[in-house]
Amino acid sequence: MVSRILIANRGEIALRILRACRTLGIEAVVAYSEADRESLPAMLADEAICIGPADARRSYLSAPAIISAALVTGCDAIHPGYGFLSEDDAFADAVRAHGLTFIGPPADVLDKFASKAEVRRLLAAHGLPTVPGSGLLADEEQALAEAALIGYPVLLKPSAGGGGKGMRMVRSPRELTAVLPICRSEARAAFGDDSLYLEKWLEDNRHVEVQVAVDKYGHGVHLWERDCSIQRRHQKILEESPSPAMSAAGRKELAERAIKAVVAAGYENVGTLEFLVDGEGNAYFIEINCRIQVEHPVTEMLTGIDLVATQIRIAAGEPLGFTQEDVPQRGHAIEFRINAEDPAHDFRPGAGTIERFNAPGGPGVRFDSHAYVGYDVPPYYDSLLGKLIVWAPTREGAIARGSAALSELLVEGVTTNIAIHKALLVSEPFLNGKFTTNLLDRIGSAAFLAAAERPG
Amino acid sequence: MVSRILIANRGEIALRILRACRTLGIEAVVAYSEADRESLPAMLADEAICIGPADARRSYLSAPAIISAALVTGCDAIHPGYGFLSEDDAFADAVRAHGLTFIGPPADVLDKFASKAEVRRLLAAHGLPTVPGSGLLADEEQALAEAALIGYPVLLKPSAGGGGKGMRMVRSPRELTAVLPICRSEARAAFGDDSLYLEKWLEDNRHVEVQVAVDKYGHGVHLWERDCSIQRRHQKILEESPSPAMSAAGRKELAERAIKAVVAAGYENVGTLEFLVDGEGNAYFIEINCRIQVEHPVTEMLTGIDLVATQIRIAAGEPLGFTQEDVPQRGHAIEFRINAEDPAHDFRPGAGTIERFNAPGGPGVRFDSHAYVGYDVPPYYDSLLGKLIVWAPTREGAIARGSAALSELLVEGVTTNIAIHKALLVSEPFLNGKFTTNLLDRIGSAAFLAAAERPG
Amino acid sequence: MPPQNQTGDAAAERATVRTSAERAADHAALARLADTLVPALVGKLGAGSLGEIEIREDGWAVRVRRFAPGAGRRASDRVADRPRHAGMPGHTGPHAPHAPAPAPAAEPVATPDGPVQTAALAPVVGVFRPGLTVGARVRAGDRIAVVDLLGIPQDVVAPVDGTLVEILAQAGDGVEYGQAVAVIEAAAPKPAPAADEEN
Amino acid sequence: MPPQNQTGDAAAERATVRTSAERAADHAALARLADTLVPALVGKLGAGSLGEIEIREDGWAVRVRRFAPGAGRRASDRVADRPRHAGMPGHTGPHAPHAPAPAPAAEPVATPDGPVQTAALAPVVGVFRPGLTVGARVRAGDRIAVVDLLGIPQDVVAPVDGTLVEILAQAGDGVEYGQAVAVIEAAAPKPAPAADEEN
Repeated sequence: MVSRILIANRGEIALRILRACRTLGIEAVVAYSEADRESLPAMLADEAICIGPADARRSYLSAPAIISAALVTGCDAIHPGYGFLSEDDAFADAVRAHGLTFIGPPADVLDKFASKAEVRRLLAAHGLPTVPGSGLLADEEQALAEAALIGYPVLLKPSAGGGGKGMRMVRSPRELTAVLPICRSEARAAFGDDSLYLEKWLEDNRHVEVQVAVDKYGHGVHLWERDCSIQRRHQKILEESPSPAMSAAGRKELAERAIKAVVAAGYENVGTLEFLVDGEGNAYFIEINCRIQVEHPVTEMLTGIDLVATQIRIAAGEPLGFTQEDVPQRGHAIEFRINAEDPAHDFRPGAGTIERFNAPGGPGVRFDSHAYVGYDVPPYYDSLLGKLIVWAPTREGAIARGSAALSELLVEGVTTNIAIHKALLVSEPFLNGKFTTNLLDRIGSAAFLAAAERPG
Repeated sequence: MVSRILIANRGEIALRILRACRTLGIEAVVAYSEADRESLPAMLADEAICIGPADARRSYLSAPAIISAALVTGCDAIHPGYGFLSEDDAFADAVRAHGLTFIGPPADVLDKFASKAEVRRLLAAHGLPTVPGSGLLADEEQALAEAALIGYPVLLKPSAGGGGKGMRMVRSPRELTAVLPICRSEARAAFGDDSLYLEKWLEDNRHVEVQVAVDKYGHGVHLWERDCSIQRRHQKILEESPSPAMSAAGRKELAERAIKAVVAAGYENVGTLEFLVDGEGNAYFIEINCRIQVEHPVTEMLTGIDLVATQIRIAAGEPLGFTQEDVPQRGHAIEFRINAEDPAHDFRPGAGTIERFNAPGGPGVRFDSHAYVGYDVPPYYDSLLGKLIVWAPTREGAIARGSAALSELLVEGVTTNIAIHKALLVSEPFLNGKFTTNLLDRIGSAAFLAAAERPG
Repeated sequence: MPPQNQTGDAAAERATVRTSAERAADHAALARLADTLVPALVGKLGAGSLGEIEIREDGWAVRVRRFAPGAGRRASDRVADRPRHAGMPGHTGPHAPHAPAPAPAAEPVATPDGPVQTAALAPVVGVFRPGLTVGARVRAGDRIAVVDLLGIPQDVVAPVDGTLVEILAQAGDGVEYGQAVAVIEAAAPKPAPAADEEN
Repeated sequence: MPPQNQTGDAAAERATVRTSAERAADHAALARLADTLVPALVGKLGAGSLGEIEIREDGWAVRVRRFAPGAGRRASDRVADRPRHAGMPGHTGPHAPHAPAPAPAAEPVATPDGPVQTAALAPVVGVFRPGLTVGARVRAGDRIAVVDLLGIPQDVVAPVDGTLVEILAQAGDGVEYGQAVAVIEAAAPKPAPAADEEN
């Protein structure tokens, strides 16, 4: 039973979790840093408690502060959101040790799915195709041998990383020898773990992911796929479903293989399997995210299923309560991440006070944001200010709605990336659905914006 | 072909029409009165034009000003929204005479469906059950005879009225003789038409309406029903679908009879057939609304169909483009009308500047509003400030979401009726779905609010 | 597109995104504006029914207005690209009067060192047709021009006695209700503007 | 539930929903507040990092704060119903410092006619356990009490030399990070508060 949840996160996801709690009749306490005292989730929550200073290491990343806050406010569960401690098995274990429910996979599941290299091997053994790659690299000699086997160029990746951080493309044995010690020490510094592995470099690919939900009793469903190929420097900025790159048969097969493999491998709770899809439509598993994702609303719009409520119910020990047949993939949904950053100046993050603000609305439009007039966007955290999600029966309809909604969305006081979304919606590659993850980086965001502004 | 529409309305419906235009790639010009210069639709439109002073008779109700504004701004169509000139056949005819498209039923259809008494007879002839009642009353003698036939109490109604205005319940022949001349002169003053008719008085009833859409080629579909029984003095304040009062078979039969009758009677464009449903589940047709309705989003949430876009496409001569099989009734939706009025003081309308404002969001939540921080709510027009619409797979889920969303909705600077909605969502009759149109008026809104605030 | 207005004093602070050389001087000037003038403006805005105030100092303009999102085009933008008459009420003027007025009302504006000028406003939305020419002497109530409302001419009348000094719309222009279409200059500087002439 | 704060000077005007007798006097007082004091406050709010300022005059309190919707309960509300120490920083105090601080920092507050008082703040979120009692003399850095963080005591230290005059939390209370839990009064009025003692 979960009756009172500490939300150990901030921004739009804290608000999203608060909404799920309200819908389920669960009380919600928001844990906030000093910088987030006047944040919308802190103000709307049933209760709010300051857990530390702006520095995340002493607030949102401090396991003792968060657990102490949960105990002090009488909570029986902790929701970590995404980022911060959301996939930290030691934290999940400490939460459990204090008699609290961790909303997410149990510590042992997190541990099992923590190493990217290990998970690739595990899920490959359960039938998922993976990018040709190595196990963990013991030394330079093994690295050179594995790379020769895979064929250059290869991608050198930290096993504990995420979000594209610390990855490096390597073109030759000489380069591999040179970067290996550098990457290792960078990985140690960034993730506290210097394990590295190799993957084949796929030049032109798409990023497609499959959403899954598995209850404690081994009953799992997939919730179809999301296409997250619109990225800037490995950061997703627009996600959609269905993927314009996959056939109906292809997506069904991929989703079914994915859920079968993770259930067999012992996964639990909500999660996402990420795949690279090459030009021929072949999908290769790359990693699993053991948490709710930023782009989860895309799936919610298509299926009508509340993923955060599902997360909570699973963690509380409830059975899933629905079957694969209850998960439709209806129409088309697109999410636009609205970031406080300046596309005209290399996307430098923005902070400041929101002077004017108008949220879009109308049919098929959802806007999840913690922004309000007068809100001081603090400079300490990520730049996500809100998410615009649109739905329509067809992709063309969703694009038209997205365009209409973006024209209503006004944010003044901080610069945002709204212009890049508007540019995307009139760009040929996006409109015809033929693009890969390097679309924005290849053309350059500035050139992209300029092209969109040209008349005609 | 329609490529540029003059929106001859204000507030949330002007914004709603603007959104439909944007989605369809149609330019939108907003016609506004001096009091609405700083309104959101006027500011977001492709172009905005002042048509007259605050007094609606010289702006939103002035056919010459509106048609002139359309011509001056190069529009090829006019959307009248709801209220004002939306069902005025003379206006529709003048619009057509100036070479413009009227977004709604053509003038001859409006004319045919204008008289309530006539429409009852027309649709009864096409198979719709109606409340026992009379034709137009020629004189007192006929009125007394008809009333005796129907049985007292009877409802004396103006044929040209709407929104419950000018209706009077009559208990005896003596009372009928007394009020007949009064009602006649009131109707003449209010509607410019003194035709009256009688209906049987149904003590305890529900208000259920069926949404229809019929193209120019006689292809029509119903879009299921809405239950609008939560009213205060004949004004709807909360609408939902499906109706908790009807069985699956009952609603299907009613909707099918409704669409069959209006197609046969020659209706065209989007419209709504209103029914009274008695305690035994019998539905009686009372009137048809030949326009888009305030509560249309309830239907949009359940079906995924954009009703305003459908209206425009039909008026432009397009075929409907979908069949009855494409109209699902998925889950449950509830709309809460957010009015600038004070439930604690007999719902007196409020005007003033919006000082703080926070719109709800998250899954299954739609908020259509023209409000923003700094907006001056003018005192001249109706009090509708916005509409909160929530969706969930079940009625219980929709109630939980509505409750969560209402807790996020903040409006300061003008008083609103948010409290009455919160009270409804914890009231026994609403929760168990057993209520009739007099729920609020019988208990009294003040008592209702007080009951909700009591602990436990 | 005109620059978006910002609200309150924070706007003044945030406006300092300039190159290094100008920054110090600008910052000092802005700080002074923020400390002294902006609060006064904010006070004025709150007290009255004004929507917007602008002040200029040291090459900086600070505009304070009540929040109003969006930047849609106004119909009156259509009336050519010629500059609008300085200080002319009408489209960018105060909010709507709190009681419906029988006709759009103009307010006289005193130019810094000149005579009083008053705008003649379009009585309806329609098509402008000029009548009198610049230089004509008029009495209050005289027809200066007409606006065709679906072919029926509606008089644009002189709001005051004086001389027609400028016509702001051209033949065939679409004009909106209350739009300033001509300017009347009072015949001679009056000792004090009579209140009953202002409306 | 405390009354909602309103933003800017409009709040002062709108507050005048009172009975007829009081209205005239109130209105004059409020008008003066709106004309003079409120703009100054608004200016201060815009210039610095403060979130809220309150002034009192003629029986009216006007509070100006940056917009902040909602009215969720704060954890520090849990610390009994006893009145919070007047003018005490901590929960309703300034925004987060612009660089992460090693520990929550208190600012001394001069009471109208008395000595300087400074709050001792909870260094972590946890359970309060008192140590010294009221009346104890302390030096800056002395442990006054502890906050248990998952059973590990964290020192609440005296921010300045002086006397422990009040303890604001009770044994077993949950306290949040930066919450004022005790008050130290400087031993004797100092000629000028030394800046390096404030942190």
